[in-house]
Parts: sequence; structure tokens; C-alpha cells
Amino acid sequence: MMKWLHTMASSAWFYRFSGKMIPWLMGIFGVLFLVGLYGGLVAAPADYQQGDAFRIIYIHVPAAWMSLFIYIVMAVYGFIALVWRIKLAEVLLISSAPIGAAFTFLALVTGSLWGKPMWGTWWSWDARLTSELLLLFLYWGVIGLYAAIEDKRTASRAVSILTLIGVVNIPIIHYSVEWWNTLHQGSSVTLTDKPSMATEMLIPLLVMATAFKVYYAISLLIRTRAELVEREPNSKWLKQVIEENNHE
Amino acid sequence: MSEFLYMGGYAFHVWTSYALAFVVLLINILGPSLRHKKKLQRACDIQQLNEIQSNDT
Amino acid sequence: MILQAKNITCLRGHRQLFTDLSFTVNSGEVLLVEGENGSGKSTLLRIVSGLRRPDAGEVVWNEQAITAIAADYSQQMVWVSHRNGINDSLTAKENIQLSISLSKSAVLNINQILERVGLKGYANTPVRQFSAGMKRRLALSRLLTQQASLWILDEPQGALDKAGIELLDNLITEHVANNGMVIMSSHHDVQFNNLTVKTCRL
Amino acid sequence: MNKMTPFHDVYSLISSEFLVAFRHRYEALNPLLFFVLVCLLFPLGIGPSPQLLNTIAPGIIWAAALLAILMSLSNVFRTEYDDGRLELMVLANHSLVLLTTIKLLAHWCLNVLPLILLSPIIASALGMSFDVQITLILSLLLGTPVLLLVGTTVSTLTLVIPQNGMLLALLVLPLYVPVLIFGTSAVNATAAGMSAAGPLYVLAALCVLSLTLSPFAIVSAIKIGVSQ
Repeated sequence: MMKWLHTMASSAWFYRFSGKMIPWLMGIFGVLFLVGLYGGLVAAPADYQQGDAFRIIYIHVPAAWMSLFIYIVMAVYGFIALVWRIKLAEVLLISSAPIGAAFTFLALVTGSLWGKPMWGTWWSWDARLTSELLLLFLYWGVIGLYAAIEDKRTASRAVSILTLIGVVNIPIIHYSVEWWNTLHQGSSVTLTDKPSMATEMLIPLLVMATAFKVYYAISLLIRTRAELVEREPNSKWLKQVIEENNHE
Repeated sequence: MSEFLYMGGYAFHVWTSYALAFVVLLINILGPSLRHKKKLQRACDIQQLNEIQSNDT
Repeated sequence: MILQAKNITCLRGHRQLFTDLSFTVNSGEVLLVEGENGSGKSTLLRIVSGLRRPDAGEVVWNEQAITAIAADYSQQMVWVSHRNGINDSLTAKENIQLSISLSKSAVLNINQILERVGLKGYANTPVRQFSAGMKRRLALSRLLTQQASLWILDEPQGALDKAGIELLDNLITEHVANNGMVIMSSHHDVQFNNLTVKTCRL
Repeated sequence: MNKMTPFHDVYSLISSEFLVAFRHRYEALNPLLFFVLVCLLFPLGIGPSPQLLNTIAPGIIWAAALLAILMSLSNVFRTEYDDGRLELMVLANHSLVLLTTIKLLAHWCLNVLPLILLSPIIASALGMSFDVQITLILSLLLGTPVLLLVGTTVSTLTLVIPQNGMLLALLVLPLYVPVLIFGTSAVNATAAGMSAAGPLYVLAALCVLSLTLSPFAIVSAIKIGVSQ
């Protein structure tokens, strides 16, 4: 198994493999995204309570799911990088961080845009939004620590540990904010309990969620390729790649 | 069509969210691709530099 | 006792400090690592001491990889780096006691050790008042307190005066005489009379 | 000196650690004065009305204690790292977890315990009744080890970075939020006459969790710092 893991994780193999994969993933994402948009904006009936404002859910909820999903995936990369010292896992981890931060930011802004019609204020210390905000700081912490250490191999190991600490703290932060929210505000209608959704409302949501996951794969592969080229500029496999590009 | 754009009174909220989503998704693909091209170019220069040096020594 | 380095590779950023470096050190031998500044001497010694893992290759001590036997390998080895590893707020005597309890070695007469490294009578003075050379001598006292067979010294002559360098030579010659091993790096030339000195160029 | 038994080694390590701490005892004043000053800011900023101050007193004290600990964190292993003793600790014959625990114990007694002993004075200045202060001290006793352990782990990660003050705060504060929430809610519960058992038990659970997990994270963080 180790032999396979190391060949699979060799930068050369990954660079070529991702190069072939990206166009396909783009196609899949395009289809899914358009179907999701159509379903969310046109096909799904307006919500009886919130009217059309609820359509923001088709961006907010998938983005919120993605922000959590990416951090957990980063923790898995961190664990692999620490235990088996696979360089590719380190690169995947640090390439995922900006994407996760982008989704968290997106979830935050759309959350407050969605909250405005319901509560009349942009920010209402809702439990989910507050823990989403703290998750954003965790992402910025990961990116900040990586940028602060100049030797990239040491930086990756430090970031792997920080991500593992973060992933242990995410449930703790989430439940402490829930506790704090119910303690002080009582349970008004919060974003936590999504209204039970009719199926034709739910399907576009799942389609969008899958589209975002495919999107994550695309952005991750592009960022990883860029990072691999930056880390190993004068490696043999990169020479061949450049020669092939020159011939095209 | 204009009723669709009106979004039941929440046009601003809905369309800003979707526009922001579109921008964020775009940035996160264009940005890394440009960076990838830039890094490839830099690697190319480094390799040419190494070849020149190795020819001299 | 044999220490072998098997094709160690180490990268720093894009630069390859050294690739496929191999050497063997047997009892009673000195390995001198030479190279100009920034050539990776300290990094190599860090790898040999187990503080840093190489990017490729491995270090073997008596046919066992040091990563597998980290505990007893570090017990049979003394590490002196260009940083002295001395607590400024303790006195010389307390520093030596601390290094003894850190390495769990048998208790020796501390005044005798201080005398041996030329710090006679400074037992109770706080190290903060020591000169760089005196701090260096106190760092070298670790060579005496821990009866270890392998010495790894990273530029040991730093800040030492003429007498200090002579003291260091005596310590090394004596250690190698009763078949200890020394791996040291140094950027100015070092001559050991009648010692088998291997060199490794970076 | 008699032959050093194994236990004697550990004892001498602890005593030398506390000796060093004792020699730097004036340094212990820094977090203390910082704590008092931060607590002072809020009444000056918000106004002296006792009723208002009383409601926000737990939050003030906990936030001030948290910030004081954060300030004292950046040099937990900094002196060892700079003068090379961290390498000796890694290569020492004792397990690194033991050495770190001794170091953290000394740091807690020197920098954190004085805060807890002083907090009743500040609490009564902010108008907190006696039994609420008891819960405050209890919550601080349970919560500060978590702050110290999590904070030290992250501060050891940033050892290799020269000026890491701001970065350390950015990394650590989100992780401090749960302890702050449960700490203050324990004190508020007693102030409101309810039992503070719930939050205190959670704090105790967090304390045990960080006591078991953090030493290993600190050890691997030290090994990264040392390999530089």
C-alpha cells in the first residue's frame, strides 16, 4: 500500500493527472451549476413565509456546508502529511485553505443578506453565523501561519498541526456558541433549523451542493498545480512539461 | 420577466447574493490559473538560467 | 560502534543543500564536515543528531535507523550546537546540575569539571556575567558530564580563545583515544596531530 | 551529592524550573498589572453605574484574564528556543512530554495563579457578591489551564517566526471562545441564582480534554521548531 501511496503522491504523476481531469470537472460543474440555478431561481415555488427571499438559501446553505466540509478535508490532509510525510498532502492542505475561506465568507455575507428581511438587521448574532465567523478566523489563521514561515516544508508541518487543533475545536466552538445563543436570546427562528423543505425546493439545494463540491475540486487542482510548480521549479518532470508546452 | 427580476420585493438581497457568489467562484478559478501561468513562466526562466550556468562551469 | 549515513538528501526551499551524501564513522575516528557558510553543515549535523529528518535517505547507528531507536541513540550522543544551551539566569553549578539531571548521567564532582574546562572558582557566579568564551567552555562541560561515545559538535571553536581551542583539541584527542567518535563542523582549518580524520566536503 | 535516583532527577528538574521562575519573579507582575489595567478600562469606558458594571463584571474579568494569559504566552518556550536549550530538551533522556509539563506547571504557577488570586479583589470592586466570586475563582481554576495549554501549543508553532505577537493572537483567540463562553455563563448563572454546575462541568471536561491532547501537540510543535 505504501508503494502505491508514494507513486500516487508523486508530484509528476499528480500534475499530469490533474491536468487531464480539470476540463472534465469544469464541464460537470457547468451543467450542475446551471441546473441548480434554474431549479433555485425559477422552478422552486416561493416560500409562504419569506417569499422569494428564501432563494438565497441556494447559495448560503451549500456555501456553509462547503466551509465545514473543506476544513474537515484539510484536517485529513494534515493528518496524512504529518503521519506519512507526503508532500502532496501538504500542498493540498494549503491550497484548500483559501477556497474554504472564500466559501465561509460567501456563507457569511449571504447569511446576513438573508437575515435582513427576517430580522431587519444585517447581523443578529445568530448561532450559525457567529460560528461561521469564527470558522473564517480559523481559515485566516491557517493561511496567516503558512505565509509567516518562510521554509515551506516547516510551514506545512506547522499548518498541519494547527488544522488538527482547529478541527478538534470546531464542534466545541459550535456548541458553545449554540449554548451562548440559546442562553441569551431564546430560540427565535434561526438559520439552524432549516424549514422542512418540499422536495422541489430540496432538489436544487442538493444539486447546488454537489456543484460546489465539484467546484472545490477544480479550484483545488489548479491551486495545487501552481504550488507544485512553485515548490519544484528545477525538477526533471517539470522540464518535460515545459518542453511539451513549448512544442504545442 | 420584470416580475422575475423583482423577486417579490427582495430583488436587492437575492441578486446581490447570487452576484457575489458568481464573483467569488470566478475569482477562485481565474486567480489560481493566472498564478499557475506565472509560476510556470518563472520555472521556465529558472531552468534556462540553470542551463546557462551549467554550460559555463 | 558504527554510524552510517546512507545517501541523505536535504532541500532548503528550491536549493538542494546536498544529495545522496553517504559516510561511515567508526569508533576512534573523527569526521570533519567542511564547507563555506550556508553550505548546510549545521543542517547535516542536525540530521545526524536526529533533530531533523532528512528529505531522503537515513542515518543508521549500529545497524539500526536512529528514528527507530531515538531514545537510546540520544543517550549515547552529546550535541553541542553553535547556540550554547545554557540558562542565563542560573549559575554555572546549577547549569551543570541541570544538564546532569536532563541526561540522567551519574553525578560527578562539579568543581572538578569546572576546573577541567578552565572555569575554576566560577561555580556560583550567574552565567549572565560570563563572557562568550566562558559560556562556550561551560557548554563544552557537557562533553564531560555525559559519558557518551558519540560527540556531534557544530562549530565548537566559536568564541573560544587560543587556550580554549587547545582545551577542545585535548578533549577530542582524549575522547578518540578511548575509542569515542566525533563528528564536527568547522569553517576554519583544524589540525589534529596523530588522529585518523575523515573529511566530508559540502 | 548522593547518587541521583530517577525520582531525584525529576525533582531537580522541577526545582530548577521554579528557581528560574523565582529569579524572574518580577516578570510575573506584567500579566498581573495588565489584567488589572484591562479591568480598569471598562468602568472608565462604560461609566461607573454599579448596576451595569455588575452585569458585565464576569465578562470583563474573564476577557481580561484571557488577554493577560495570551500576552504571557509568547515567551513560554522563547527563551529556551533562543539559547538552544530546546534542542537539549528534545535530546534529553526524559520524555519531552514530562519536560513540557514541568515547564507549563511553572508557567501556570508564576503567571496565571496570581491572576486568579487577585480576581476576587477586582470582582468586588465591580460589585460582585461573595458567592458569585467563589464560582468565578472555580471557573478560572478550571478554565485557565485550557487557555494555557491550547495557547502554548500554538505559540510553540510560531516559535520559528521572529515577531509573532499579532499572529499568535489571531491564531489563538478563536480557540479561546468556548472557554470564555462557559466561564462567563457559569458566573452569570450563580449571579442569577441558578446553579452553575452545567458550565463548570463543561469547563472541567475541556480542561481534561486539553490536558490529555495538548502535550502531544506541543511535543510535535517543538520538534518542528527544533528542526529549523
